[in-house]
Amino acid sequence: MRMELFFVFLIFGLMGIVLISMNALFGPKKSNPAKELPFECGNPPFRDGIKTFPVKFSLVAFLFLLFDVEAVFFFPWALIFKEKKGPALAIILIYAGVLAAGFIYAWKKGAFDWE
Amino acid sequence: MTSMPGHFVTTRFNHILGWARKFSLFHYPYVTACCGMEYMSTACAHFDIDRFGAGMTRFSPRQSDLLLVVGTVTQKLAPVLKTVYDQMTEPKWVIAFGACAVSGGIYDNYAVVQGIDQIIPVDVFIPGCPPRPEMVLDGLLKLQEKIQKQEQDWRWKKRKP
Amino acid sequence: MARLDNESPDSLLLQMGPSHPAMHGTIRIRLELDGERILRSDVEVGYLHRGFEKTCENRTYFNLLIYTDRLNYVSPLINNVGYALTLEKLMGLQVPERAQFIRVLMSELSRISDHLTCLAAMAMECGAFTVFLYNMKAREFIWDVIEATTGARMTTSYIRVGGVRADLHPDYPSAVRKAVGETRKVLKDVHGLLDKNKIFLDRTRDIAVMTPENAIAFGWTGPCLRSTGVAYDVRKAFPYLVYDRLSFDIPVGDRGDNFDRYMVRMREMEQSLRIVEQCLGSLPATPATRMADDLEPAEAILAARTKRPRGGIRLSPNLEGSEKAVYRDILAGDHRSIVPPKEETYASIEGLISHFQFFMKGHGLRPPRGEVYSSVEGGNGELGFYLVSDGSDRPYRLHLRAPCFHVVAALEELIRGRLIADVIPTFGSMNMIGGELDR
Amino acid sequence: MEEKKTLGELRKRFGGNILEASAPFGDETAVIRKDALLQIAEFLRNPPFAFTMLLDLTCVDYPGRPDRFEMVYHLFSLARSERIRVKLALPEGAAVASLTGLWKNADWLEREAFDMFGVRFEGHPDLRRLFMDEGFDGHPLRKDYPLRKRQPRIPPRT
Repeated sequence: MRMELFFVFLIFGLMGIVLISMNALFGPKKSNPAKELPFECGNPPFRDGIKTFPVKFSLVAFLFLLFDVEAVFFFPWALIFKEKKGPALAIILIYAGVLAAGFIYAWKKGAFDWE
Repeated sequence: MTSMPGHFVTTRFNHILGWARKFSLFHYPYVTACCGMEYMSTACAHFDIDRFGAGMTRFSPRQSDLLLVVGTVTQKLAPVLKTVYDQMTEPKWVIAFGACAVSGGIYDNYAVVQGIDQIIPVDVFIPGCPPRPEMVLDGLLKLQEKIQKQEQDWRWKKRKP
Repeated sequence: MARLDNESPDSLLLQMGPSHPAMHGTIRIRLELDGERILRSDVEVGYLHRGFEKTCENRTYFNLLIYTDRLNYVSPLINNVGYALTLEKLMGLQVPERAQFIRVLMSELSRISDHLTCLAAMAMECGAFTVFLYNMKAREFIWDVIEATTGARMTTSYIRVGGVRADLHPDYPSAVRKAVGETRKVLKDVHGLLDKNKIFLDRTRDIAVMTPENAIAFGWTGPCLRSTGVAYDVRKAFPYLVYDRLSFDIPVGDRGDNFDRYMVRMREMEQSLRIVEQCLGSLPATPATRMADDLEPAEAILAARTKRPRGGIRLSPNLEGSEKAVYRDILAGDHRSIVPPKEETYASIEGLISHFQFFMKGHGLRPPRGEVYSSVEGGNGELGFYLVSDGSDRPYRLHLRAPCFHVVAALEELIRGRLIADVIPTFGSMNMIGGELDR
Repeated sequence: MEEKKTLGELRKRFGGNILEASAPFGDETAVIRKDALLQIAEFLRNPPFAFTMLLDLTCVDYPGRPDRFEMVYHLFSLARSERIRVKLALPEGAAVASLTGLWKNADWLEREAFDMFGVRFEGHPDLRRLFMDEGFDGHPLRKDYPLRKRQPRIPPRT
């Protein structure tokens, strides 16, 4: 079981590296004044960059980070679930329950709608 | 193939690079006018531009190789087209799609740029007002032939003195 | 620019520029944003101003026809009908029965392809790419019928002053029925995909609501006005061609939001399909189109040099051939207002003279002096042509009343206070066509 | 004859300001004096005639005439499904009253007339070019503007 896993990660890793490096190696680099400007649908940039960001955007970012990292922990759990049937299920239920409570709290607090 | 003396590897490598680039064209549909309707037919299921590897539509010049200028470019739109072309990443190609993009078409007046090659270098011209989807695909094939035959450019290439 | 000069310091300025997937390539909206909410916007048009009205003042009435195709290039045949009706109103021409039915048949097919394209773009911009592919498939079938009849898929110039350029091809009923059947299937699928689709409903229901009074104040006409509940349709208010003999009803929305604009267009397509089927049934028959089977064109010209050729001229059965038999049924008017059929041009000297004279400078189509306004129900609303003629063979002034010009004029008011994401379905449901808006 | 009523009523109500009232090719037309525009537009829009929609506003250039421009307004009454055309002569350089107070689409229509003909509108909130870009000089739809006089915004590619 261990060896296939190692080969899988090896191949994917190599593929990733090769593709990125080919792009970096063979992509010609020609810069011109317009390339440095931000792409604003073809118009000259309206104002020098964005000065202030409303705080609502950061709230959305935190919530996404929170629940995305939560989802990451399901993968290793799924690998070991076959051997440890009973207790693994209990652990994951507690884990998901706590986070679900957080989710409902955020929802009721109105963190998800934009107003 | 442009055979450079003593560079066997580069001509072979040049061929491979040309082959890779010609079948993976990400096009930026710069659609303005009536030819856009014919572009829709070309891109959709009936005539399917994706059969030639050019189906991937990217709406940002940073991620596209082929600028497909579809329809009339007016004087007011010319600087926008120039900026979008400049902001495209190398290697880049341009197709002038339709009589208005090729030569101003039936609009020879104060408002229309008489052919986009007055603003940006163009690789393939597709005539027709609007061109039939088959003509568009033929234009794409001509561009692919051109990419295959042209001398490729890459970063660490030994520039000729 | 003036509208957005004194913006508040902490607001974000965003440009939805001309080269943007959802802006149909020809509109720039500068948004002043507080986070996602739009405080103010400045809609800038004119990126596809191709000088239609100035160019028309330098073209003869006959050559002008190709420019009318490129106005609302999604339903070109309706522009042709509008222009032809304006000139016929000025010249007092009476179009034969069969030509009127063909005109109605063609403009309804063109209206269906207009709504299909508009809804395809609107749905795709809201994320429903399948609807885009389905609608494009249905539109291909309709364009096949239009191409078989007129020779071109989109820019047809098929409808001439006095009638239509050519008769319908022999097996048009089966082609039209196939197109109608395919479109019905696609409409059923799209209804299933979008009508109760939670995402589509959240994006379009009760967003950009337009009250009937406000819509009238903005001069809205067509599907957008009908979506607010006002049942105004030029085909019913000022019946032209044979619309008074056909039975169809006018779908009307109730809330005037994006979803109603979508639903009115879907219902209108079903009505147009009904009209097409009625037209199929009641087209007046023409004498069997007999293929002239005597002289090759070259021989006819040689023979005509010595003496008048006996038999008819054999010409290919497409647009040019075997016309004389049906000419009276599809074109009206004397030699001053229409081009003579090909057989007469080849065989008789009078035909040759009138053909040559029609295209000579200062001779061809010369309506009387005067000014006239006439309008048809275009894909987006009342498509009006205001024509001032000074008796010469070129219009003195030709102004187009573009329906989507007035609809887009209300965009700034509709999106004020909404989120950025609402701009896309609102703009999509307006069906802005650059050629017609900027002329 | 119901059509005649509108023109007849107008003539009775405004007398002097209505220079001419006729119906060429079936389109009711009333030529009015420039200063009476706002009154007549207001009168036509209100209930008895209910021309609630401004169908179209355009301008025609007659270089030969003393009053060079001729403003043409098409009004439409939804309730009575009737159209009327109101015309007024306008010397060059003079300004005409803006109808943005009565109809909202007059805003863009007048900006287009200003852009294409150079006609000024008093009381228009934001009179600037609609189609051509700001740097364009001259008004293209005037008869004396050459058809092919292009003013490119970026230099052609060498």
